[in-house]
Amino acid sequence: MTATLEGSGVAGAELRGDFAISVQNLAKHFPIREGALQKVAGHVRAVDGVSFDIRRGETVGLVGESGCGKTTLGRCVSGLTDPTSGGVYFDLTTAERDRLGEIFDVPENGRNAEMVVELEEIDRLHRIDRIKKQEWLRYRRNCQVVFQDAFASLNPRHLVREIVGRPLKVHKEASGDQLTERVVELLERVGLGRQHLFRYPHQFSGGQRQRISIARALALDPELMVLDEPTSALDVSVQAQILNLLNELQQELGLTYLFITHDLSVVRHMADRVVVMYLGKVAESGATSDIFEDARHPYSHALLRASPDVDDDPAAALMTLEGSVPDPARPPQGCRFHTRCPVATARCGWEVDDVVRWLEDEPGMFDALSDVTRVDAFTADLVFADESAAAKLEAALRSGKMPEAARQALVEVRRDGARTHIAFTPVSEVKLTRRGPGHEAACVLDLTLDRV
Amino acid sequence: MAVETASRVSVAPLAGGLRTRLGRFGEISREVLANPTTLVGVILIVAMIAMAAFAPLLIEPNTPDPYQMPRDWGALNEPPGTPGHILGTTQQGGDVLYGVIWGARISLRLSIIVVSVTVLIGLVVGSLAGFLGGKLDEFLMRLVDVFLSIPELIFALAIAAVLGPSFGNIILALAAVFWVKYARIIRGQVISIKQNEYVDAARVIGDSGLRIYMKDVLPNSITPVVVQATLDMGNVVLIGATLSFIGLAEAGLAEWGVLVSQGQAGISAGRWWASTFPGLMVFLWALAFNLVGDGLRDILDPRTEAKR
Amino acid sequence: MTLAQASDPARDTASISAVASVVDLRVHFESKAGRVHAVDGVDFDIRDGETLGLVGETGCGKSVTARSFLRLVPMPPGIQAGGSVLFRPHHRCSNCAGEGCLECDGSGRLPIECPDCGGTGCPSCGDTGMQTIDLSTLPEKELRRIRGNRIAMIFQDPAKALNPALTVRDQIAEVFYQHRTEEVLERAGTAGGADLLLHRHVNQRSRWPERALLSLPPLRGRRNRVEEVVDEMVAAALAETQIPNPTKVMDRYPHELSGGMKQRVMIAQALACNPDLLIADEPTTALDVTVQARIIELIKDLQGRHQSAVLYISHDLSLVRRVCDRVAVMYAGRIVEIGVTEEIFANPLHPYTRGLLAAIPGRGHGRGQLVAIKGTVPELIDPPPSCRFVERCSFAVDVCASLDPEIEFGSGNHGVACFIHNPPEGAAEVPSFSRRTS
Amino acid sequence: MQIRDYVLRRMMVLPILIIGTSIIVFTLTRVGGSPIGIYLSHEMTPEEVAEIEERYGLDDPLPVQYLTWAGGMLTGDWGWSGVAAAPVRQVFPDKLGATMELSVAAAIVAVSLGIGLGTYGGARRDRLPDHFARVFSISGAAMPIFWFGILLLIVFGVGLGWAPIGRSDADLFASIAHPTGLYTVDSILAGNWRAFVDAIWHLVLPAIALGFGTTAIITRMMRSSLVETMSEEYVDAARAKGLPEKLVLRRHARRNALIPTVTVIGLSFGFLLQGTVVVEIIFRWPGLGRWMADAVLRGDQATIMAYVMFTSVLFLLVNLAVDVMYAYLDRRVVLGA
Repeated sequence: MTATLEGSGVAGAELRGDFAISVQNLAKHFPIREGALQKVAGHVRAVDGVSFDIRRGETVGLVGESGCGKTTLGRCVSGLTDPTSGGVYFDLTTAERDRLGEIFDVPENGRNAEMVVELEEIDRLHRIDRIKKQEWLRYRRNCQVVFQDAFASLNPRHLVREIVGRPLKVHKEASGDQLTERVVELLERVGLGRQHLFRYPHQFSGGQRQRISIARALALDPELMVLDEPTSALDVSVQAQILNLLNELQQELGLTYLFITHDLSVVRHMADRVVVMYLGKVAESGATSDIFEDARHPYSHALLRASPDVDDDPAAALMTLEGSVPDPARPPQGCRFHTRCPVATARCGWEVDDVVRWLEDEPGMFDALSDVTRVDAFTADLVFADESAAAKLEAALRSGKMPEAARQALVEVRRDGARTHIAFTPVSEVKLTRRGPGHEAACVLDLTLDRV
Repeated sequence: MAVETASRVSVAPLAGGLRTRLGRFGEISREVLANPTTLVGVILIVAMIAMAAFAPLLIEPNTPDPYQMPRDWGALNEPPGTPGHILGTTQQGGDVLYGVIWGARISLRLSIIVVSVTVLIGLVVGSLAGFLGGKLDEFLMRLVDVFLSIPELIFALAIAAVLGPSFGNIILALAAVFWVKYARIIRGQVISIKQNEYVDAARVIGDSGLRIYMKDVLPNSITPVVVQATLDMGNVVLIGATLSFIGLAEAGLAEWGVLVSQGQAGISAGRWWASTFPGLMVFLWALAFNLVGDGLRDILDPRTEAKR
Repeated sequence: MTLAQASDPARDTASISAVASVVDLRVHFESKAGRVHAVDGVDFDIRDGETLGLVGETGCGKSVTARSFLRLVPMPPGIQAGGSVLFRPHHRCSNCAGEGCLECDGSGRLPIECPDCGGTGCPSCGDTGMQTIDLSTLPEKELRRIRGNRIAMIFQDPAKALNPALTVRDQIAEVFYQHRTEEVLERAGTAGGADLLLHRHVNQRSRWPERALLSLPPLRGRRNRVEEVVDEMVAAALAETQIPNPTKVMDRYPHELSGGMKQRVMIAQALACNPDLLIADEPTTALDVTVQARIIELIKDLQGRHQSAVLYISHDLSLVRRVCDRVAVMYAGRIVEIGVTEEIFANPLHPYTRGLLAAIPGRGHGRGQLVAIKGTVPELIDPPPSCRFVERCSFAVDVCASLDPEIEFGSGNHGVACFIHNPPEGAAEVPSFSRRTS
Repeated sequence: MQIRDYVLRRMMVLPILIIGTSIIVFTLTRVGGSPIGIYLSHEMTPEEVAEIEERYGLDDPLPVQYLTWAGGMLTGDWGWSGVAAAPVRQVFPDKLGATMELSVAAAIVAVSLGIGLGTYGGARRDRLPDHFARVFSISGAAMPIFWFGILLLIVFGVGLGWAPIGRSDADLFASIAHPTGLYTVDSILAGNWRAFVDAIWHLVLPAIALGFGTTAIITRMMRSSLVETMSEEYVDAARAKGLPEKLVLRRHARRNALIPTVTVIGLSFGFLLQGTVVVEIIFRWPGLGRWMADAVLRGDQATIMAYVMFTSVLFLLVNLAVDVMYAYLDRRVVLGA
């Protein structure tokens, strides 16, 4: 690393505190509009209460399938999207962070006045969407993003010099020849060179474009980089080049990475710690080795067993999950994974929606369903068009057609003609619990899942 | 660390940014000229604009007002080929060739004024609506919808009728009608370009909204406007001539639509020329810009442009 | 034993029972910059009932090769510059009526005898004695009888490959109407072709006046019967892919289904006519891992039951390792290595295959120690006669840049196109894995 | 979103658009000076003028005048047409019949020809039929209707000697009842073969002149949309199923290509409506368009206002219908909206 690059920061521009950032209770809901008047009919809970910290210099891998909210979370961290509640904090001391955690553990209506004042105080000083402009600019410089699609993230009408030099220009750090020289340094840093200065993005291959993207992100000498699927559009051989480059940069510049990906082999290779997300929630988080060798959440386990790895025994069948990911606008009660979980128990949050989902897959049954009157998520009357359908449901709820765990959770089934009353044991949301040093999982069971 | 070599995929390095820019422009113009139909359009446009620009040199201007048809009372209804009147004369002894040439000048003026004014208005309105969004967007787009709910010729006809018959009013009427399209195009473009990751990338480096708009959003939104403006250079003349054909321009103006209208009376008597030549000019004018606009649309298509 | 000793001339020996053979296939594309040699001399066989993986990176020509089977490469700009794709159709084993017996190796199907020689072997069937169809020159009309019937295809992105304006039922029904006309009529009890109108309807040749007639009372009943039969067939096809509640899914439009569900519909459609060969072009690339796992297990399961041969195209080596019996590695329009899956993974011979395997992040690599292949894929415009990998190869010597290595087969039918294993005669310097040159 | 909701939403916007249009039309006429200008003469004293203005409510504040006028439009009092020397409402139906006959004929020709030609060209990309479709569509879009109509007159009237001008032989139709106002339909209903032939005879040239541009627009859209659809993967997938090319084109490509074309058909209806003004002048067709042109030249504001309002409401309704059809054809649009 050259002296110019290192000395480029304005005095005091680096991040302070014990963590690079701390995500606390973050939620982002997108409204769904419906009907002729486009009224808000519900919310897609893209991210629904997520907390984790990123320590300085480490790589945190954020994994999950499409729609789990990892990209939205990444956008919140990079300040591109404002969260609905909770937030992204920086410059926190350990004490402040612990206090924040304590406050957020108390539900919003249960907090006392002192807590509210305290939270307000911390928010004003540390939450990225609440802080003063000056502070925000400091965060802005220190948190840069590398996007998935390098082609889409480079303005097609700008030359490489303009693209990579733009952050320097915006922050008035260089201009003219000096800017060009700084850009050349950055380009060389990522394995490109002076000959690439005056070209347009479309004149490069995918890997080269991602290098340009990285060079731009490096320009302001940031501390934290959000890497949003930086290699998923690339071929393996080129992916290896980019991953090596990222590792090298991290070692030399002491960068902190939030690495968002769906590719488990990449995350295992890159991350120190892993956060596994499912339907807007953290299912499990912990050191990479903990997650990969001692997964405690059935979802992380399934994810691992479903992704083929070259080093695994090819004869072993891949693990498959039943059903599909539920609608994030109506996330399941209890544990969000219980609808597909192979080891679900009666305590996992069985509810009326599970019965409705089951009816959908049963020939003729869903069409016979005319109305669902809910008392709450766990208790409802299902009204059918004819009595036989209601009887069929009643029989099914008592037989092996429904999962054993669901039947155990069922406290009441009462049929009155074409109307079936059902009630499940109410269950509250499953919280993350400690499974080991720095290892947490949101599962009611305490399993060692390799034996599942 | 493995380094990707300057691969054979990319073109040979060029000396500087300026040349690369010119290269891009050059590439587009090369493609324009490579397509035979577009080439025909370009040639037609160049010829007609030259005709408009050099009108005083091609045929002596009428005094005092060169935009009025000269009257040769000694040669009424002469057929084409008459000495001094190659394309014949009108009922009032106007030289058809004069009308054809000076009509080009009027048409050029009309199309340049209307297109530049409407593009400008559309750009401002569309950008405000698209970039700022919210209630303003809602209001402006409803306004645009209202304007679009009257067919453009009829709208222009009504406006011109209210303002009174004159060619200046035709220009006003067309300007009042044509901006709407641009506002709509720009707004749609701005909204879609705003979603691009490079706009997010610019936000991440801390650039301001206005600069993002000027550097990232606007330049990438402009292509369909260029295409539409090219097409409208023709369309404006088409509708303008239609309005003057209906009778909303001053009688005796050396304008194609007026001439066709005047020539109409002699058709049953077999005097076809007074309408045919000026009408042909309107057709060629509109055709030329349509050919080029259509060609540009294909060439500037983002799907093909990305590959270049 | 050195490879040279065991090498077999030109082709892999097991071609006798191949359901399809690609012979020196060359597909080029005309572009402004010149002629792109997308597929440039590809040779391989797909054996009966096997799953052959075709792996390679973006632009290596694997999809073009796959599409060439059904002649789906648009021409122009594509040009079939040479070679052919041979296909040997099968019919149901008469001994066991498709149940699987000793006669047919349990597959329930047997190759059709060559009509020219009656199975004794002649030039037209390449001495195999089996009916051999050259798909590259087959008249369009006969090709259509093979498409979707004997050879079917699954596309990469089911969201794009399903028509958004038609229901799932309509799209699958088309296959039955097209290839199972007689069966449909028979099961509807209207066989014999006496009812021309109905026949035309089932054959999808009816125009609106005929359809209007068919919806009127005298004919309506019979038409409805036909539709019921087709509904049953569609439901059965869907049920085979483990779609819950097929009769409900049938009436849906593609956009109403999840990605995994859409891909199952594609699979149901492809397997509807029990094809001899299934071409799967990156069938799980657009899907999430857990869904991908299900689709893969499903394809494996169905392949086991139908005993169709599968050409599985993918860029993901770890996936191919699980799914395929044999693997062919493609690079820049050529096959550089081909062999039994475990052989390829345990003992990769081509520097490119080695590079690819080393580039996958796995347990074996320390952080930042992936072995990347330098550079990028060359552009395939009028390539010079050299090894296509020469620019990125760490072991390349002069001869690699001036001569084009042919694929040669060693023990266990493991073929590789590299001078390290098959040094050219009279070369001044021979490349070797023991010496890095760059 | 449900299709029903989508349609409802569109219908809710409709009144807003109509009110907006009416405000524009009203403002326009008031900008252009006194709406009774046509009835005033130089001999009138200012007192007389003021008296007339008072009688017609022209001294009221503008909003009141607007409401009076808008109320009149709604209740059927559309004012007095100076050009026709009769109440606008009284003359309107007759003229409307003439214009409708002309536009419907042109629309039928344009839609069927446009879709046919576009499909024919688009399916044979970069071959002769395609080049023909392209040239046709571009020249059609560039064609001034007034000139094309005159050319038709010159060629068929002056050159070949058969130039039916006007709507039809008045004597023939004097004896026929006019339940629909469309001469072709009326003559069929009356069973008068000679009248029918005459009506068609008079209709052909104006309908061609009017429909040419619209045909071109539809052809262009259909062609480019089909070319795009033909490159979709599901078209390849349909081929991979073994469907004959005809069926691939008909069921998979054309059907989807029609979806965007439908919108253009709706929009080109405006093109057709405005074309009637010019075509009716040239062919002396006694319809709304010619009436409007006369009104414009003579400052007959009641007629102008009524015509513009009527045309735009008609145009809006057609586009609403088109949007609804679009929603049914492509359910994804509605879901994404």
